[in-house]
Amino acid sequence: MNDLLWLIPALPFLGSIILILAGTRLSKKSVPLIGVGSVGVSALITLLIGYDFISSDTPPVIKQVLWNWIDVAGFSPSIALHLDSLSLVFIFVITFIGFLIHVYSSEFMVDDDGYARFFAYLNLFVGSMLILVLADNLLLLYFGWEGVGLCSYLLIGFWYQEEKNGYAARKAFIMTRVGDTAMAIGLFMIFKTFGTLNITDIQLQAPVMWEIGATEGTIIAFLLLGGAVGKSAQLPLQTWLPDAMAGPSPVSALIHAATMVTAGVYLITRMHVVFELAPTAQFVVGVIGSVTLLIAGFSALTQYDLKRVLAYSTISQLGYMFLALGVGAWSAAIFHFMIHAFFKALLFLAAGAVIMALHHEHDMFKMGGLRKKLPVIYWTFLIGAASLAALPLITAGFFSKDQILWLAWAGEKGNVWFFLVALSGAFITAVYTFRMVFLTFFGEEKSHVTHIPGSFINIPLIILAILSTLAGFIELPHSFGHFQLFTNFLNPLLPATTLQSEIESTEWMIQVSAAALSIGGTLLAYYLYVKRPSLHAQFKSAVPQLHNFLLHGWRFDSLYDWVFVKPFVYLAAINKNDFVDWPYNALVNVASFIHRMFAFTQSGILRWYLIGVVLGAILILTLGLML
Amino acid sequence: MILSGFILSFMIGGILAWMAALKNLVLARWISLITVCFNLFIVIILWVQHLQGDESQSAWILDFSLPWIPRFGIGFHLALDGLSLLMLLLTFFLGALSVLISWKEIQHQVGLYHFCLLWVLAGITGVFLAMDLFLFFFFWEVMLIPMFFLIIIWGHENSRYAAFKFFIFTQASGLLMLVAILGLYFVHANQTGTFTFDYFQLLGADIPSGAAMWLMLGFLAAFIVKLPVIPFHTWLPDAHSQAPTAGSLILAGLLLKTGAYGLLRFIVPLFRDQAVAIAPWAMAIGVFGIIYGAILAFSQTDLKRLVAYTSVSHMGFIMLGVFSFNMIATQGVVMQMITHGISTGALFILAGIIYERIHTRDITRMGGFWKSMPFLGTCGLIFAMASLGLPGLGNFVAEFLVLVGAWQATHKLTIIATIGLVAATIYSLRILQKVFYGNQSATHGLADLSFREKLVMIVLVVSLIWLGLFPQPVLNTSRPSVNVILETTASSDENGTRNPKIITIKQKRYTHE
Amino acid sequence: MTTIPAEYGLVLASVLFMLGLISLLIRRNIVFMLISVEIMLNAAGLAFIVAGAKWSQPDGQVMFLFILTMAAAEVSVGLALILQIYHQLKTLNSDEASKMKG
Amino acid sequence: MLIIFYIASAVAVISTLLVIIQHNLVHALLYLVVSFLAVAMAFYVLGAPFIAALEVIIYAGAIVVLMIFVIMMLNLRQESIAQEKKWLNAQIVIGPVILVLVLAGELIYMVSTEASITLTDQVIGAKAVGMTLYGPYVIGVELSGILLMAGIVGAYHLGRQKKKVTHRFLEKQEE
Repeated sequence: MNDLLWLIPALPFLGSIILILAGTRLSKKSVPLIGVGSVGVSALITLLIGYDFISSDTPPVIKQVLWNWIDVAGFSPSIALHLDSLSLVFIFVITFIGFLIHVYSSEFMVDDDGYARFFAYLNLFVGSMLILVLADNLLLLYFGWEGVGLCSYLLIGFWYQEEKNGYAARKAFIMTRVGDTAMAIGLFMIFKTFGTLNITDIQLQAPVMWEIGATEGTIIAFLLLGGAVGKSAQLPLQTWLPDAMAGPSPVSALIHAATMVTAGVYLITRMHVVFELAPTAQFVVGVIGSVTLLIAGFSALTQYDLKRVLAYSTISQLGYMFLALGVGAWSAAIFHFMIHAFFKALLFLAAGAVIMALHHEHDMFKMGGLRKKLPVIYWTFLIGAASLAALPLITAGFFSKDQILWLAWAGEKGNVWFFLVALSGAFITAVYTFRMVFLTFFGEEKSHVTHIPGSFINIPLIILAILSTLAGFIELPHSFGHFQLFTNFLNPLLPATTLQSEIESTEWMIQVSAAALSIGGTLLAYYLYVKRPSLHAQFKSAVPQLHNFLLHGWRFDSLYDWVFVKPFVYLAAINKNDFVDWPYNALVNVASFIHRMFAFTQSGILRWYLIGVVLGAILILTLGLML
Repeated sequence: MILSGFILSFMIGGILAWMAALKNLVLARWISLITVCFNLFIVIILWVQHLQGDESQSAWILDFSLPWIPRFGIGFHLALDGLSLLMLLLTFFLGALSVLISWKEIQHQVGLYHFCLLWVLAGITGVFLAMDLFLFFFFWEVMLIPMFFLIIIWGHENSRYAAFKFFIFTQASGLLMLVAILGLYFVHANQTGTFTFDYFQLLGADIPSGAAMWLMLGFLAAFIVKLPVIPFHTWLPDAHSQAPTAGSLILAGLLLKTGAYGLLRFIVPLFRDQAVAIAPWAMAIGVFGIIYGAILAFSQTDLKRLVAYTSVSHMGFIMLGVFSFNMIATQGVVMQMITHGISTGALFILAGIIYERIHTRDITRMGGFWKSMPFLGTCGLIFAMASLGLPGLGNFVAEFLVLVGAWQATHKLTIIATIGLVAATIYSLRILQKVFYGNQSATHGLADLSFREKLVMIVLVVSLIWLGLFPQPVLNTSRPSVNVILETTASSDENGTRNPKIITIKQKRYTHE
Repeated sequence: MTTIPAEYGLVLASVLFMLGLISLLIRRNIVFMLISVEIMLNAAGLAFIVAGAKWSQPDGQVMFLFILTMAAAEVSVGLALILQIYHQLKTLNSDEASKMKG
Repeated sequence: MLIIFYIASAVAVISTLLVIIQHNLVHALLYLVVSFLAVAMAFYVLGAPFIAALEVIIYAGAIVVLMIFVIMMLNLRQESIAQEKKWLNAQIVIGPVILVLVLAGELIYMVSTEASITLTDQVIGAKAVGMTLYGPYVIGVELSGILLMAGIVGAYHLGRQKKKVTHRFLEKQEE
């Protein structure tokens, strides 16, 4: 069974190749058959392998070397897959949610001209993402890493006829590429240090070669962090994600919520040995996470566009994951990743359905009252939103977020600031989440529903809604059942977080305060947007600068525009004709000037030449006489 | 015998094609296509045989030597090693493509065109095979003159300017190389008493270091102008943008590679100490070229000019890699020569195909071509991705190897070079954005690709992906040659000269079972 | 006093040559210019004869013969050219025949 | 002898001067004949009777006759003389004359500063010339032959009266 591992990424690739080559010739029925089928079979194999994996006594590590990629003077990364518990969680999420989103897309995109193209890209993405998480060495990981970047680019710019989609896609690719460059340099350093890029070898060698806080290790950790920050849209490379919403909604769900953006989390978790040896870098991970969490949360409060709210919310939730990584709560981060994948995919898909139903209306303030018209979507969206807002006990989001809050407070590397930021983040999350719900589904109807989603849209939503609720119960806190299936599953690979001493007794207090804040946030949203709808407009007009500041994501775009884009474009524009050519042109001009001078003497008039001859003769004779 | 056969067959094929064109244009095209394909076939057989052969054999696969002008010690000496073999593969491969893509594009003076094309290929083949410096210089000039005519006769609106600029730059630098070759010849004769231009004998020459520096600069001049390296690159955008499609393909794909080949074949083995001495400067201008070329590429509006500047940028990696003096970087350089030839050639073909349809190279007048030409769009996407170094495509392997190797030699420059990857992303995506995204501009009668064009595109795409996923055969082929090239550098290490930084990667494999 | 000083002969040759040169410079008519060239050639020939007489050798005369040959060939080609120019330009003005200007 | 040389010299200089100031081509040619004859006289005095004969036959005879033929073919009219008068004015003459006088001054200065040598009155006859010509200078004779051949062919080619003589600088190429 384990020999089939290679099929998991291979099948989506195969599907993609078939769709690219034969896309235009296939019928509308066979396209989803290939596109959805390939990912479906992958998901099935994942389940089978996962079953084997869980049912074996000692968790195996499956390695599969496919072929030798490059072998030069000791630099010998292979195309090899490596499956352990961490990868298993990821491939499960990728294939399973991927499959659901493919099913959803088969209806959602059916009227689009680029139906086959869409599935080709989506399959390519799933394949690359699987390579990323299954990679045995960092170079192959980098392969998948760039591959998903490419697919993200292609899918954001999927509707290529709108020029701004292309720009958004380009922005996403370039910004993530900035991070990737840092990561590539990290790879060079790692190779120089260890002589290999094999992840397992690095994990074994790193503690031997470095002591805690070694400079080299810290630099490498920072460089890897650079890559992670780019991919996961964290400060300072977060601005591409809101613009990435230009892509179709399933893309936002799959790539920009559930899977690709969590690649950074995966990378840091994968290389956690390095980060543990570099406490400074790890602390910075936490700081980045917490700052991003707040910034994105505030921005989400002011957005009009339904999908942009979700985008900022994604950034914010990724901030939570980074915070967890920063305090060494590895499994908590992965747990939150999984739950987040469920509910955020759900929210995006539901939002996509809403937007489709309202004929591409994105503005929440033009929606309203959809509760009755779209009941399935309303209920699933509500469940997702509850999970995002972490309403206590009934939602999965509560359990995953609670774990992070607790470890930010109680973990050895946690501190009160991290905790306070996370806690206030939870409040903001609740406010913007239910602002979204109330604006969209409550109040009076403002837009006409043109399209009622069918069962291919509804079924994935319902499955995800169930998962968003029930998945939380596999991991229950100490004070509440103490049932840690997930952590134990990951435990041999990811060490448990050591807690500060004598602090366990306070856990219930944290849970209560978190629960209170999320409920409080919900109520505040209810008050502002249902009870007194005029109030928020008053806020807006009271501090318009602040509102705009937040609306534009803290003006990071303008900042980058001024600092990087404008100088670059200016530099390029003034040098369009290449300064280096000037000296050569000057040389040419001198030569042609001399040419013109001599050409002038060649007047074509015979007597001129004769005068020249005579003058020359005089000159020579005079010289002869003088000398 | 086979080796001279390659060159002769091109020369004879060229003349035949010229004569055939007097009667029948199609026949001329077929003659040149068959000539190139036949040679390609032979060299592929050679390669397959070599790959199956014994690993431990000498680096030299074939050797062919005839006296030519014995009183001056000039011989007709051709030899093939792994590096030359790869270069020949690339030459014949791109040669076949260049015949194919000019099938429809060239409609006047077809015979002369194919004559020039095949003679350029003959010259390039000769450059990659010649092991006699005089012969090398001879072929260096042979490839120059037909190229000049290719640009000036079949070029675009400003072709005279471009052709003369190309000719003057390369010719002037070539003459410096001639001076250096003669200098080397006499220095060697002074010491040993034998007058010879033979590469293998000159390799052993013990040149006084003062003279060696000047001689090396002479060689270097020719190679870095051809490569080209900032600030000698300005002929390239003009020549590339004005040449016909096949001309651009050969310029970018092959002529630039002769410069890189020269660096590897002559500069490093012949003048090892001097090369080591100038390495920091050489790497610095290489890296500067990476960034500078990328910025310029970004600002261009002429599609072919844009691609030309990307060449400048990519060739910086070659400078960086060659002067890092280690196995990884040098192997990366070999890969870069091949993959850059294919990917940039592909972009030029793309530009040519678009030009055939809308008669402009101005990207501000393009847009939205994905709709009417989805096949071209997909190919363009892959080529642009190759150009920005996406893993899974050949260029990534090349650039990554160069950078990993260069990291062993210099940290700062490697970091800057890596930032060049971001710049590469910016310009590559700009191509896609301007050409394929957006609303379709105007109502051009844009047909998607014909079968012939599709064939060319598919071959290019497949070879790029193949190089990206299975680069090992190529690396294995070049390994013995690179070893030979680097051994001479390593030997200088023992003499106590400056450390050329040969890296032996310690293989510390911990078994974790 | 029957012999002639050599410099007298040379001075005569110089004067004739200079007269030819003046004519060449001041005349615009191509036929006149051709005549001037003949005068100058003749003067040069005279110088050769003087030199030959000075050394009592026939070589000077041989040189004159060559000059003569050359002058004959030159005048025939030159006259043919003049004919052509007159046909093309309908004038003998050498200034008009300035199409070769750079 | 010296007297004869002086007279011949004077005639040569004066007639040449007259050649260059004539407006009428035919008159100029007549003075040219006089000049050549005078120079032939000088040759004779200088001991080169064979060359004197050749001067009379070829210069004064053949070449001048050739010119006259050409002038006939040109079919010049009266107004060409007026044209010549207009062209030949003092303004134009003065510059070249000054230049040439400088040159002449230098030349004559050089000639006259040499130590004076009187020539022998030995006559070098046709035989000696012929012996030398076909002895050491035979290759020159061959080359002269080729030159004359080229001259004839060239003159024939150039002199042909075509409907329109095409020259890429003078006229547009006609197919």
